[in-house]
Amino acid sequence: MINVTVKCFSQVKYAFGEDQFILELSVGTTTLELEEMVREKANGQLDDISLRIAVNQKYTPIDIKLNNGDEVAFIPPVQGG
Amino acid sequence: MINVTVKCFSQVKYAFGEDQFILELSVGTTTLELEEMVREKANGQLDDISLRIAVNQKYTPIDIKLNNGDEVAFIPPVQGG
Amino acid sequence: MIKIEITEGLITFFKNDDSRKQDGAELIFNGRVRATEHGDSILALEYEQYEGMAEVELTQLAKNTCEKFPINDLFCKHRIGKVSVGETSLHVVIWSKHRQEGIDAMSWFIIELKKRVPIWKWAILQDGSRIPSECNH
Amino acid sequence: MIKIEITEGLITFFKNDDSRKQDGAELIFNGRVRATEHGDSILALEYEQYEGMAEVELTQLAKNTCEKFPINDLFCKHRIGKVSVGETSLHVVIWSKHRQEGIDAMSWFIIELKKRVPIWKWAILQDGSRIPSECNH
Repeated sequence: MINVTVKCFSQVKYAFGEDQFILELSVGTTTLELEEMVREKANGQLDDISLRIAVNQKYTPIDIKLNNGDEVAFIPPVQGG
Repeated sequence: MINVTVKCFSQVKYAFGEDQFILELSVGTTTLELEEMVREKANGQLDDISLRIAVNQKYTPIDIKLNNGDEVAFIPPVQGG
Repeated sequence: MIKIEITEGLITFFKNDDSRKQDGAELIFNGRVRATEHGDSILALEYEQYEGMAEVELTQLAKNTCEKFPINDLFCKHRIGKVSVGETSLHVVIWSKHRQEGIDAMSWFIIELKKRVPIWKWAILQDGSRIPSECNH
Repeated sequence: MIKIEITEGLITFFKNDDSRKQDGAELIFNGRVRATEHGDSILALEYEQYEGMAEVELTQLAKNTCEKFPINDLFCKHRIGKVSVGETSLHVVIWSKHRQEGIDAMSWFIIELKKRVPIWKWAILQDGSRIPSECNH
């Protein structure tokens, strides 16, 4: 098993009510698989929200396998400015 | 006869070496006729310079008759900014 | 040259500089908080950042902008935390030889910032409640 | 609102204003004197105006800009007389609800200013001589 930290911002934080949480995942779990889990865990609250994935603080546009200790963020539309 | 004041700026001032001069003109002289006189008076120094005409501080794109006391400027390309 | 700062509290604007010899154009943009967000009256916005990544992305974007446009300097401060109505959340200064390249660079930089820099807005409503703003333009 | 000033001596910039409720975008342009004019090294520029007409035309242009673009305020100071290298000859501030309209208005305002406001530049060269600048862009 591996542990990953999921960082929560904006609507993701609002849905879960926390800044981050740690998940224990099977070895070989990918970013898209994790996204599915996270969306499920949100009970529909993230259904209409597009999320980009950042692994270890870098946008990761393709589906990749996660490693133990990775920091993953599901990034809702950004709103700087 | 009428008197008009010709105001000189930029290359026009440079050509004549003065800020303004007064000309005595026949009644009915037009702006374009005055421009010809002014260009002649400049002895070729204004030949390559496009000039817009302002009468009494307003751009005057069409040929009009001048009146006694008018202030006329032949405006070389402006360079504000 | 690039200067990037993500900062809490009132933004201090970059100082006036009359010493430059070849920069004919200084363009400054201040993005300010409006009293209305999606039709709702608000007291303030609260900006949230992905700490670390926001600064990295903003710095990378500033570099991209300097490569893409013939500008000499791009300085940027982005405020996070609570920003009251009227106050500046984003302060950008671009120095360039000529005007148009600075305008183009400013326009592109801010459009891209709003696409890729992980910063978000929470609206603080009249009743004091705090919700993620859905505004994204 | 419009504020127009044609002024001698160093330009005092318009003050910071955090009191606005609906202006999300403040755009500031400072046009500055470069050390090179048409390939010649210069010490300074000297701006000449058609006194009276320059201010009327600049005011009219500011009004036109506020009619043409959905902006709230346009403030402009243009310096005349001798302006040393690095110093600001033109200072424009545009306040608008959103960013893009301010950028478009700024761009148009300055393009038009350079077409119709009767102000000219004399270059002061290294040897102290003073000639009309032929630059017109």
